[in-house]
Amino acid sequence: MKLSVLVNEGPYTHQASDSAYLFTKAALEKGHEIFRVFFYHDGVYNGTRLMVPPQDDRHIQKRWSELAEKHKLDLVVCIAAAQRRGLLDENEAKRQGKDANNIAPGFRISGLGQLIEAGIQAERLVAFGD
Amino acid sequence: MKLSVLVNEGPYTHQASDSAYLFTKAALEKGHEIFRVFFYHDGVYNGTRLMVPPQDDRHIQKRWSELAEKHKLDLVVCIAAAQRRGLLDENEAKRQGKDANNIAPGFRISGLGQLIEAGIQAERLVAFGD
Amino acid sequence: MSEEMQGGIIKKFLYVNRRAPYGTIYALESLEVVLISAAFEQDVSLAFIDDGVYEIVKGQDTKASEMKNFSPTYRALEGYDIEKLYVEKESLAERGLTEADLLVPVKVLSRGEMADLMESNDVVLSF
Amino acid sequence: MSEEMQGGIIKKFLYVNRRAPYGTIYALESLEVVLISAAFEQDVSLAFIDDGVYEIVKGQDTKASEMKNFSPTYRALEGYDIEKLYVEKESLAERGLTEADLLVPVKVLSRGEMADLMESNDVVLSF
Amino acid sequence: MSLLHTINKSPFERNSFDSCVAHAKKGSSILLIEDGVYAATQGTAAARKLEGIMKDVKVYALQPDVNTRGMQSKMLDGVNLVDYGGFVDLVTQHNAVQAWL
Amino acid sequence: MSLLHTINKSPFERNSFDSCVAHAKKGSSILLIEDGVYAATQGTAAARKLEGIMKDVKVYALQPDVNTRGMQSKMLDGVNLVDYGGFVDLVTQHNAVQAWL
Repeated sequence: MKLSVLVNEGPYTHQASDSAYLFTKAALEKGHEIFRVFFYHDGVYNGTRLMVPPQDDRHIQKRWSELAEKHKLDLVVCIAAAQRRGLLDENEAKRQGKDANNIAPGFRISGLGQLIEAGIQAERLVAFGD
Repeated sequence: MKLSVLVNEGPYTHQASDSAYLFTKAALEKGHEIFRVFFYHDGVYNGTRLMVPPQDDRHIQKRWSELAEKHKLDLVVCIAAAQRRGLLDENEAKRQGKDANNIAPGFRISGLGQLIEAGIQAERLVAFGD
Repeated sequence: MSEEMQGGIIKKFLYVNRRAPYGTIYALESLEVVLISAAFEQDVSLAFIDDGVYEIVKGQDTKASEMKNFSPTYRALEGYDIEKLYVEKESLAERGLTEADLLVPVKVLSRGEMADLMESNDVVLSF
Repeated sequence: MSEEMQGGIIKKFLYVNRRAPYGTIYALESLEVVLISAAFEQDVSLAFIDDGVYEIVKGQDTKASEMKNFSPTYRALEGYDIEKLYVEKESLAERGLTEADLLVPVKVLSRGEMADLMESNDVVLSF
Repeated sequence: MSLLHTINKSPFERNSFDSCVAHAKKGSSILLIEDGVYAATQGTAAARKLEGIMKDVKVYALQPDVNTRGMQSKMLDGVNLVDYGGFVDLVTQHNAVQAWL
Repeated sequence: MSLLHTINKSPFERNSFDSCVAHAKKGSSILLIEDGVYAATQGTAAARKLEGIMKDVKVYALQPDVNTRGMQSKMLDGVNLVDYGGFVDLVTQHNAVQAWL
């Protein structure tokens, strides 16, 4: 079946991101297709490559990036939510006159329409949040 | 009176950061001393210079930075909470082998001891969070 | 962003609003999703239950909190052809509110009717 | 980080733990603050009320959730001279728990005694 | 139509459990995840509410989250434990998922 | 010793209001901020609880947060409205602040 996943909270602070990751991984292992993982609200923070968690803890960004690479996942960060919170890619940084960007490999920034599309095109949309 | 303020949530997502800012400003206007503002948990995200809120909304990071400059405020971001969440200054970025940093002017990164010190040295510690 | 781009699929989207505005950003950012889904020409309904009913209370004035007053946007929904707004009777009553306190026309449903509504949609999003 | 650096001031710090572990990070990061305040030789007490009592329940096993199991740290508090752990009786009872379910020795207080404790500290932090 | 309701918050801390139970219709299912699993632990008011609806609504709890919280031996009879694969199956077996965030 | 309790959550959504009220001692004060101000609105169960403790505990609400939520005309009698300056004064007038986060 074709599924989409919505992640509404950032890494570590809420378990939502962990739950979404483990759900996505399990769905892929069962042979389902993940149409898209959409990151909204504080969920955008999952996509920063600047995080440095303690050595004995999971690395939430890397885990998503690796899963995306392995399964050609579409990880989309909402642009409006990302701008407000300081998550930028190279283009956005340039456009906004910022001297740095922080997006991680495997994530892309796009509009909220991508969430609606995820709801339309997938047979189920599963949300994780606070 | 000497006061300290603790901010436990990030900008925009929770009102905590707004409440802390308006409280701090009112305390300064009343002639009180702010010993320190400490940013913990998702509060560290207040200190990213990469945020670009909509034009018709408040700019939470700039507001803090300007208040800090005007009143020589000590805005301290917890290092452990910041690393986990991807908030780095130039030194930390270098030390962690990261190619970018995102801390805003007026904020500094330091240890949790600075929170305890804020509790010891100030006559009141006021916390804002989720 | 027309329906043709989505292969002509029109789904029933239900947005369940359960949180007070301002204390958290969910109500504001949820409204942004609602507006976008209208642009996709989907069949959109909004349900206000629990603290979500506070989102559409009249007289919100954010001057002193310096926050963005997004409540006028609910009035603008009609212009986007979003006209199915449902409010739960029990949620209003528990909060000492009546329909007269609300800033937009809504249809008031009982809890049982609200439960029926939730079952009759393709995509249910709660923020 | 000795007490001399703080001008010899010793304050009574109370950490009020009201949240379940894992669903949010507050319990874990709060524990980091507790450990640091011991290094500052402050007078530290921990109160567990409401869902905070779940933080010190035995048998936490995070293998399948891949999260970090930080519950053993509560057992290590004694080594930092943090020995004043208070648990509210009513909070345990509502959750179907007893003292035997807990992984550290605690003093069980009634709600009234817990209220007294809250009033007798210089700095109260709740995460 | 049948809905899968997910609840991820403690029934003591938030009202999402009570609100979900009040809206879950006969034939729908409830999956407790994260801090939501506490609702299905013995000796709580939430567990009594679950017992009251179990004839109409199937109740599941996510085993990894139960174990993480040390609640393995406390689970209410009649609550079905699933792993993440079981979570995925529940999603595909119901017509839509409503997360009580 | 007198404590200033702050509550920032809706009494319908979370248990922080109920827990605070159950722990607030005679002579202490409660300041409602953010979504906490809904607790002091007329016709709610929370307002009835506040009325029950008002002889022992002073109750305040932050006016900017009341106005933000459009609750100006709904406030319970006996609740003292303060602005941010008043919030600061309450902090200095009590021996410590306990935020019910």
